[in-house]
Amino acid sequence: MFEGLKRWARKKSPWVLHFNSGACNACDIEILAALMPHYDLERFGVLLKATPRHADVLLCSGPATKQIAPRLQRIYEQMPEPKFVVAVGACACSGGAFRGCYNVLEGVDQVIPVSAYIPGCPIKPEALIDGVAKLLGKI
Amino acid sequence: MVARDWQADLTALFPTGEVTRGADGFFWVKVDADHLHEAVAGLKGLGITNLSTIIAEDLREHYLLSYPFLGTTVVTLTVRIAKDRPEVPTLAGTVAGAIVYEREIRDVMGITPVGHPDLRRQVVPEDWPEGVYPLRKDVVMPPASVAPQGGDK
Amino acid sequence: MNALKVALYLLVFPGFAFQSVFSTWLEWLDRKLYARMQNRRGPLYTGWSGMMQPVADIIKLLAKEDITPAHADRKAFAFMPVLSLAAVITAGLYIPVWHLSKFNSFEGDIVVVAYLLTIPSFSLFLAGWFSVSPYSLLGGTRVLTQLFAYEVPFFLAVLTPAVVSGSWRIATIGAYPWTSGHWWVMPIQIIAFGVAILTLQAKLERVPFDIPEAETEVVGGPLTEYSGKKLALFRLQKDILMYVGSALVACVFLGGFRGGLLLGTLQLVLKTMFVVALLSVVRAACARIRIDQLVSFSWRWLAPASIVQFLIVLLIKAKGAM
Amino acid sequence: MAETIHLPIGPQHPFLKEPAKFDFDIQGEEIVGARMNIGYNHRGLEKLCEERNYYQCLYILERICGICSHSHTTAFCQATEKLLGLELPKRGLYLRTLVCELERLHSHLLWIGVAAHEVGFDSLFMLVWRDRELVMDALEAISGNRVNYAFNTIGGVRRDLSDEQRKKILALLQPLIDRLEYYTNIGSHEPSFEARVRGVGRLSKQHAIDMCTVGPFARASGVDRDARRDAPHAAYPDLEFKVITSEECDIFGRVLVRVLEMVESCKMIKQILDGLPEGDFVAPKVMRRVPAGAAISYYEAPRGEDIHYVRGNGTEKPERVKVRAPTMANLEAACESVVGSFVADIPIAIASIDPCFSCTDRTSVVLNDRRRGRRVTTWGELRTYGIDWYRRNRGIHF
Repeated sequence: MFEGLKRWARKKSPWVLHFNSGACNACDIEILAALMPHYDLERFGVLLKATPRHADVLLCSGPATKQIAPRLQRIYEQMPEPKFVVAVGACACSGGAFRGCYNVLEGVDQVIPVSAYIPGCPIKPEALIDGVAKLLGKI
Repeated sequence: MVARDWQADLTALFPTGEVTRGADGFFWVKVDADHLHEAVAGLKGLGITNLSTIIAEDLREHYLLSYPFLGTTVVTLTVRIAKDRPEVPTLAGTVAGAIVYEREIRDVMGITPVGHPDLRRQVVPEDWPEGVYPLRKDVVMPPASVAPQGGDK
Repeated sequence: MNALKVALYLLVFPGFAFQSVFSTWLEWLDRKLYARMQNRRGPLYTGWSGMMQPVADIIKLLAKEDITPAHADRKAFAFMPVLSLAAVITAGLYIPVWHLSKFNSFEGDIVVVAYLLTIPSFSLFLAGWFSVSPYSLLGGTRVLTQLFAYEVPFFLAVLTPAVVSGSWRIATIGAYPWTSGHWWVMPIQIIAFGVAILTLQAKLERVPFDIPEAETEVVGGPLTEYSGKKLALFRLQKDILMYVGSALVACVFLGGFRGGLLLGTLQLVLKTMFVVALLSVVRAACARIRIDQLVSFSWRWLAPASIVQFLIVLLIKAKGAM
Repeated sequence: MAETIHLPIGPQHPFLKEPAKFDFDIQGEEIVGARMNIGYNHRGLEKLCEERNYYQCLYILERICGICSHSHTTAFCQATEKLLGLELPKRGLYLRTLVCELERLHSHLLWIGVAAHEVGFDSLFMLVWRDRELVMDALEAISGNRVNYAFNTIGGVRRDLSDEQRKKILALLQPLIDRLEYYTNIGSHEPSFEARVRGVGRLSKQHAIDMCTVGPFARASGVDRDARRDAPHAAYPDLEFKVITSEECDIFGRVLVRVLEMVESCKMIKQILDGLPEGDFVAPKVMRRVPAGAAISYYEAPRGEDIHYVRGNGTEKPERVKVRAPTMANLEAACESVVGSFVADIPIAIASIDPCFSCTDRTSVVLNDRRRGRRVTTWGELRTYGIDWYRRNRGIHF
């Protein structure tokens, strides 16, 4: 019963931290747009948090440049367990259009473990909502 | 806005330089590196003060720097830089906005702006190796990918 | 029997259980109103109309890993949330709703409550201090600076009704318009009420006075390094602080919660909701101000305003009208 | 004198939606020094372009920045078209300009929202973004995508505009103008907002000229310059518009300039839609090989002049592509304008230039520098590290 309660709470209150790991901004503004009145992710209890210590879900946009990779790792380490990472956008999933650039890694999953991938260049807010909902369904 | 005969003005300003007018109405002026300062001062006299950027190119035989200025038209000063002496006098004293761009050309093309007040790294990180200028054609890049080996996910 | 009553009082109503439940519900109300004012829906799918959202947040935080930064003072770091939570819950016990005895309602309890309500600010400052991270430190010092700015107007504003009623007992102050028959004392204290709402907002560190936790400036302020259970305690503390503060303001300015257990509780709920709704409006309608602007605002406007209110009240009193 | 504290901000910080690093020296709450360090977002795009053909470059350049994606492709197409000596059909130019102006609307709305968020005015943030969705809908109707429109092509645009779409966009303009009026009101009359933006981040006119600042940032300091007028491109010579300037020289001025520019944009969109010429929307024949030569093209992006320089060498691939994003020109000046104000002003002051680091950072490249031991840890290593760390610090054994 206790476990059930925990799972319910986790499902209902995903606090997200948004981290741009070298993206072109497009996904970032779409993430923000998803939190805005038109889509309003707060309906699902999603809150955007400023510090990794408070967050449950790390939304990574961008292919992870080499400079950002160590930071990304640190941010990930700072998050308390249980934590989930969502790769937002084609370049976070696989490198996307930047695949082959010499200072770009091919996707966030080269650096930290990823729980969900949301492809799209850029993602639509609807896709983000769908992705987060699917992730929560798995918890 | 009164249309102005820029061609005449520029030809008067640069009697020795080569003034060409592109099909788009933009002007290109070839300038000597040594006379760059005077040229910029002259443009200032015409009311063209806004340096937009500095474009550094590696044309294999020599480097080429282009200084586009935006006034009510676009005037681009081009300067050839010899490969064996990648140096150019700084514009920092005349145009404060040049500081950023000069740092950039130093970082990416290795052309030193002589007399520049602040040559910290700008577009490349502070721990960048000396002597590697990424936009030179003959640059030898360290291995292209450092993709970490698989690992369990 | 008496021991049972005390236990009930401490643990159930208006003690810990009631405070936690009601204050999380108030947080929901606040979030919902805030969202509606921004043309959003707010929490929607957790419980009926998202009502269980704050509860889910707190349970989730309780179930999360608890990280103490390597540089932080471990004991102090863990003690701060407990201290601040204990302080606000204790303060909440003095809200006069049910079973008033000499232990929870006495001459001077308003001062005790006002004093207890400053402890969370101090513990926040210390929490920031002991976290040893630049953002926490900056946030912590801002908490303290802010405290000096709003505390005096808050005291003055809350003590105005005390002067009106000539008592330092919250229950008596709240009941004054009923017992004396002077209904008009409530509207004439409107300035003090306004000052109290604004300073309460500052106490709660909400927009426009959320300077210590301004996430665009200092990340999470003093709470930057807190996670898991400790963060949950701080969150609960903030909710209860909102409840206690609003209930105090509602009690002294809006005529108390008289009328027995049922009617009293109903009044408590409605009046506190009203105050919280006012707080949400303020939050939705303002931009965050700077710390220097807050200090000058509160000393140039709030403090004089509450003094003017004081003078008005004293003048009326001197005329012998009440 | 208070002790000087060094406050690094970034690369991950809530006020920066993108990674960049600023170092501030602060005394108490006052800032006494500022330095910037960009480069966390390089992807080495200029070098990458040299290995692609012109059409592939379009896709890369569109992804320099997600907010002004159309600006970069426009500037690049213009430069290439100059090299090719192409004459564009009028309808194509008009449609290109239409998207340009819609993009300016969405970018400025976005900025106002972000600026409101930086000063903690979340209600305005939310409302502005709600209205921004109107513009996004229009863009989606035209191009099929919300952000990267892929609308430009060398020689024109890729899609035509139906009459139905035209009416839809026209219908949306009036409510938008009404809302803008409302925001102008809020911006200039809401006391707590005004207190945060008036007199903050001052940049004098002379300084703005010396530092070669561009865009709304410069225009808010009274510099009367707009590439749309001074370096005519696209359909702008046919349109009537005012160049908005303000003598306020502070963040308030920048808000004002942007709001009024949006009103101008709305007017321009109306002109474009009313006077949309008939005909082709793309030049019928475009050579794939671009002759040798160099061309420079100016485009007034929402944030300022966006400059693309293209050198062709007679093949399908460009010899050199150089991008100067407007943020580059403004950052240094913005850094200087912060000195003397308070820590609380940093976000709004930096944000007031509408920084876009992904634009700015595209030139430089970062190599894996083994000398300094900077490396990427694999997940496996990380896991080992994590297990080890817990064992050492918490006494937990897995």
